[in-house]
Amino acid sequence: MNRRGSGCLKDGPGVIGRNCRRVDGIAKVKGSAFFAADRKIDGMLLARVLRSRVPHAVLNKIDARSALEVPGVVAVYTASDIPGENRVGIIVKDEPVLVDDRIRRVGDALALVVAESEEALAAALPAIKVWYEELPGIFSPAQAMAGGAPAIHGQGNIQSVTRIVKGDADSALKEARVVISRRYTTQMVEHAYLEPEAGLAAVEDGQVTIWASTQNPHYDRREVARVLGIGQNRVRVVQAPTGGGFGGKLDISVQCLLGLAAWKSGRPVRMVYSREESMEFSPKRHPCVIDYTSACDGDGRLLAVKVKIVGDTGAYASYGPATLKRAAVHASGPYQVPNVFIEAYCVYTNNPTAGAMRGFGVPQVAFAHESQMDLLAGALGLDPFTIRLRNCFQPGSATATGQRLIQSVGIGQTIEQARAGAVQLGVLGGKR
Amino acid sequence: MLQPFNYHQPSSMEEALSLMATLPGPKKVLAGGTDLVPALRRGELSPAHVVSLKQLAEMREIKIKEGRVHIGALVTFSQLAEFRPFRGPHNLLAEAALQVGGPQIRSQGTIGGNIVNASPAGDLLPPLVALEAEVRLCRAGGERVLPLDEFLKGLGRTCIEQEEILTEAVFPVLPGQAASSFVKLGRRNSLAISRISMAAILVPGATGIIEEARLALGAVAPKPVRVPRAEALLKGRRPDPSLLEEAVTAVAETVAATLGDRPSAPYKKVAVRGVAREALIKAAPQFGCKL
Amino acid sequence: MKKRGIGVGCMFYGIGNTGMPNPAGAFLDLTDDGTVLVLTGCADIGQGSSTVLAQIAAGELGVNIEDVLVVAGDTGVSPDAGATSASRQTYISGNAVLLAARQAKEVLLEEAAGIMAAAASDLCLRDGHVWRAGEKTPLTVKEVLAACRKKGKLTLGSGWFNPETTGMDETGRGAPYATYSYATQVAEIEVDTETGKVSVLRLVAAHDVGRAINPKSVEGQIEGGCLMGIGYALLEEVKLTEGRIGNPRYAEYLLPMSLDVPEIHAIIVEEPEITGPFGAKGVGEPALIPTAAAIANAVADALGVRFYDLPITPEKILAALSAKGDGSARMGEIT
Amino acid sequence: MKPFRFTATINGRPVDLPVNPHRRLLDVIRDDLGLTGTKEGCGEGECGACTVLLNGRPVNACLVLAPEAAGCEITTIEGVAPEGGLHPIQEAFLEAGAVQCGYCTPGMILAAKALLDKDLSPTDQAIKTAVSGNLCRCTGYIKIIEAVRLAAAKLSGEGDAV
Repeated sequence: MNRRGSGCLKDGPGVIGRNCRRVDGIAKVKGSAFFAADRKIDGMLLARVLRSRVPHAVLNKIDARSALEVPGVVAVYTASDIPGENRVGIIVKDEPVLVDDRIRRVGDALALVVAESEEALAAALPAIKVWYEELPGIFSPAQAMAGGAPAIHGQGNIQSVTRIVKGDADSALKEARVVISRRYTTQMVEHAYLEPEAGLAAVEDGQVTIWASTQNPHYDRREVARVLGIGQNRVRVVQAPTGGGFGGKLDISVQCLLGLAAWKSGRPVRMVYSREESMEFSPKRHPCVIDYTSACDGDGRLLAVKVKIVGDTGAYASYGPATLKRAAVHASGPYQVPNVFIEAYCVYTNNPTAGAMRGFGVPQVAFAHESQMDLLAGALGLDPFTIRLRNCFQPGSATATGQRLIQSVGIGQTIEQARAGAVQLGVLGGKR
Repeated sequence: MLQPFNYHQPSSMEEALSLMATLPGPKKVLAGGTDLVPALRRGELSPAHVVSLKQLAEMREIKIKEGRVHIGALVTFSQLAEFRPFRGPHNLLAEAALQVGGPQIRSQGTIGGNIVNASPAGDLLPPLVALEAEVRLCRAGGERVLPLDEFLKGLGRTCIEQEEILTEAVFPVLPGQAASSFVKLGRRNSLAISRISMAAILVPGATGIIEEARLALGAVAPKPVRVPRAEALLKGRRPDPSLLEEAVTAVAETVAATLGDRPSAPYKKVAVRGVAREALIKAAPQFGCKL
Repeated sequence: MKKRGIGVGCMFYGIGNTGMPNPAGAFLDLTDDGTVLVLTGCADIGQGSSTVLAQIAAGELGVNIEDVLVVAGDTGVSPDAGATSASRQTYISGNAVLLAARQAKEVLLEEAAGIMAAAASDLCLRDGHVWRAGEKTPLTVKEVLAACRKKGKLTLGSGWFNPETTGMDETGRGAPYATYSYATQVAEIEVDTETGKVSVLRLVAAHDVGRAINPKSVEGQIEGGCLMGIGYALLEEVKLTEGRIGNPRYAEYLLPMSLDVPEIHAIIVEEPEITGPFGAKGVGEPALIPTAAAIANAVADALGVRFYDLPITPEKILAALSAKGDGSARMGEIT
Repeated sequence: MKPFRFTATINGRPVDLPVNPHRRLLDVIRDDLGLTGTKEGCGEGECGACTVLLNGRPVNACLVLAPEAAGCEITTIEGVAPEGGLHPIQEAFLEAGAVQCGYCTPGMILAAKALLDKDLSPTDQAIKTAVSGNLCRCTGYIKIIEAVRLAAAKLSGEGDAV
């Protein structure tokens, strides 16, 4: 059953639309909010991950014997210690918790060290011996998509393709007054939330509890349960106050490793990333190459867009397929376009994983479609506001996917109000 | 977590110098710690001994005597920025100090640290080079005074010896009518590493001509450089927009020669014009006015 | 020389996951004393969802926000609310909480209707009292709760909401989102043509959020998004060499800071969404999306040179300016 | 390596404990004293999340070796509020909506306090400068700047006029 919430605009007096103070505000201004790294349990161990320094390799062997001799080291876990499934991922289960066959990126987790102190961890990590056979790496989607490129995950390197076809874009281009084609490229970006990833796990009465900095505790629960091979009811994930996420804490970071360590050692275990670890190994915003062709008539009305988007999702899919799909859906912007041909490719490489980041593929395509709108306006001598107002969605418009927009279509309002605001502030003078 | 080391907190200069002379193995002097502590954390340095200067209060002072300014090596950037006598001719030092890091770094970081680190982008170095500063280096039983320019060897290297401590920077007081400025170009407006910086000192003569000009640039060479061609060009002339253009061009040409073909050269060759222009106008507003 | 430019950026953004079910659930306990406990899986990562959900529960039940406690993101006690992503929590978890509140309220109103010999549909709750046809009655919520308990009735609610979407077929046809947010931002920038440095002076950001449950919180999202967008446009870039990140530190990966902040004028546009809780949609991601586009257009306006790759660094600007005039600055071609 | 005797005044209370000299003030505050309101964001002085006041001046506790802070008066976020209440700066942060994820908040409040302890009518530029060593990825700083302005007004007794 799909239940709908009603508008209920007559209710909610007072409190709706009011600037209530944050319910978690007092603890945060007093410094008493307990983030995951602030949490301690008696007898707690600390954990740190040994990570790959090479981007692509076959993993042959890990020997942790010398590390285990370091005073204070309690255990070193590798893939063979995982009781359940050793693959996680929100869309595709393609990422190992601890590498068991192949290293696909710098930073892949190879072993987990659990110890009594930071000092012991620091001494143990370099003592672990790893044998691997390096493979040639693939560092760009173009390289990955080329014929004969080695497959990073068994099948081809194109993880997913989204196509949106509406009308006949090619024919419409021939009819157009202005046609503009450009290539746009966007960079890889880091979320840079202030709080590095952190968590703490403890096992009690057959249930593992994990306090973690996360954007999705229920997803974490599913993955931890699968990795440990236990029922979801025996995994409790508590979202600790989370110091920002912006999409970067949607994927698994410390959760499964901590679950494993607490489950196997029987002791509480805490792990906190350093800033460098956070920045090197968390997922990123997809760098994209966007080939964009737009066409309009003499009045600046959009007739067609053709867009090809290629996103580098790195070694693992993470939210990549969804990001590129969303980029495709939004590629023609908030405009009515009768003829559309959009293709979005999500491509594996041996680069760091790109996943979800605030905007999810849309900041990339917005840079392209908005540049295109200005180019079209420039070609016709139109004001940038005018061309946008002329094309923007209205109630009744259809999107590129053919979805009919019925109500709450505020794009025109935002254009008008942004312009009015800019005029009022003197940003826009009389000359426009 | 930092790697362990032996920590010493001498209570007098003599004790400090004697520790420096006698402690075996690699040792580092700790002043403000804003560069040393991160280097220890990253494992880039692993000294056996750290000698803290914390208790050497005399090194926290700024003194003006006999026509010379003495700045103790432990004087912090905040102290420099707030030191009232630097509001006048010497304000380039205060301006440079205010451009270092953010408030936290400025409360902690010291002039001595900035000098000994000898980063090509060290913010205080161009002003000190323009001020023709000298540094005093002490060791058990002796000391030497070197011109800063000679002390700096470029790219983080200096001629300080293992057993020496830099105790102060000294420079002659500028004439009362002098004006100075410091301009820094960074990628953002705080906690930024200087991409190009320039310190300018202009001493006007009685008739409004420039009697003396001293310009020093940071981050365009392994260490700060003076720009003798532009300085000579300014000398004896009246600041106006056309002289500004000549000077800016002279600075840019000097920089182009210094930079060679390093990757940042194409950018810096052009961008230095903007920095030089702003620094000169700040030091003498007449450069900017159509007279 | 400093050159000013103005640029516009527009965007739309589908709220929730793309073309797939993405429900959220919530439990609600209207306790004996009239205070409210909300259990939700929705992770508040700083965006303020717990506050907004408390406001929604309070709004539906006619109590003060101080009387609502939201327990969020604990799988031991709260139902799945899906990810805090896709700008979905106000709309989706907001609806789940609203429905849970409504379910608890229905028990209460039914009891009140019996006491007052009125139709439950004529009644609502406000300020701790039962109201009838817009008029406050002396009957308090607490009295009704006591009456409920006396009969062994609990006032609990559970709610879940899944936005109405359809999957996309192989040509991309479908209705992948139940609703969309919209925005337009105008950027005013200044470029120093000698240093290539771009300063963003002012941003006007008009966002259609359906309804702002907490306007200050919406502004906070918009302002933060704008600054992240400035970083995206001008400053931020993860540098890679053969798969290795070269700048994994705040010292090397630069974010905008307080002295880099322009004036930001957030304008909240309310085009209520009938399926949204009290008309609300979402704003988290939209806040960032048009900023880089607007800045890129403003740079092009200032210089007459357009940049096709982000970030627009001082190096790129000076290189482009020195190349200008040799045909690198193309205008739109007219066929 | 021998432990150093760390004596200082933290939030008005004397502390005296042995500390290994390679530990940072941040480690002592968080681990030994359990004052976890001071956050670690980067460990190298680039984010300001670990800001504390050392003799009234803001410093990054991650850059101070513990023995360097011995003998000093240290204020952490836990020492800002009066017993059972909030400091006007904390009030202002709540009122202005300057708190989102909250991880930068303690450091921001202390950076603001360092300013307002000296200057109760700061210009906007002075406010921006005072927090220019503190990263915030959530708010865009606008509401933080507003909060400091508001706090200044509250502290100078004009709270209601703003």
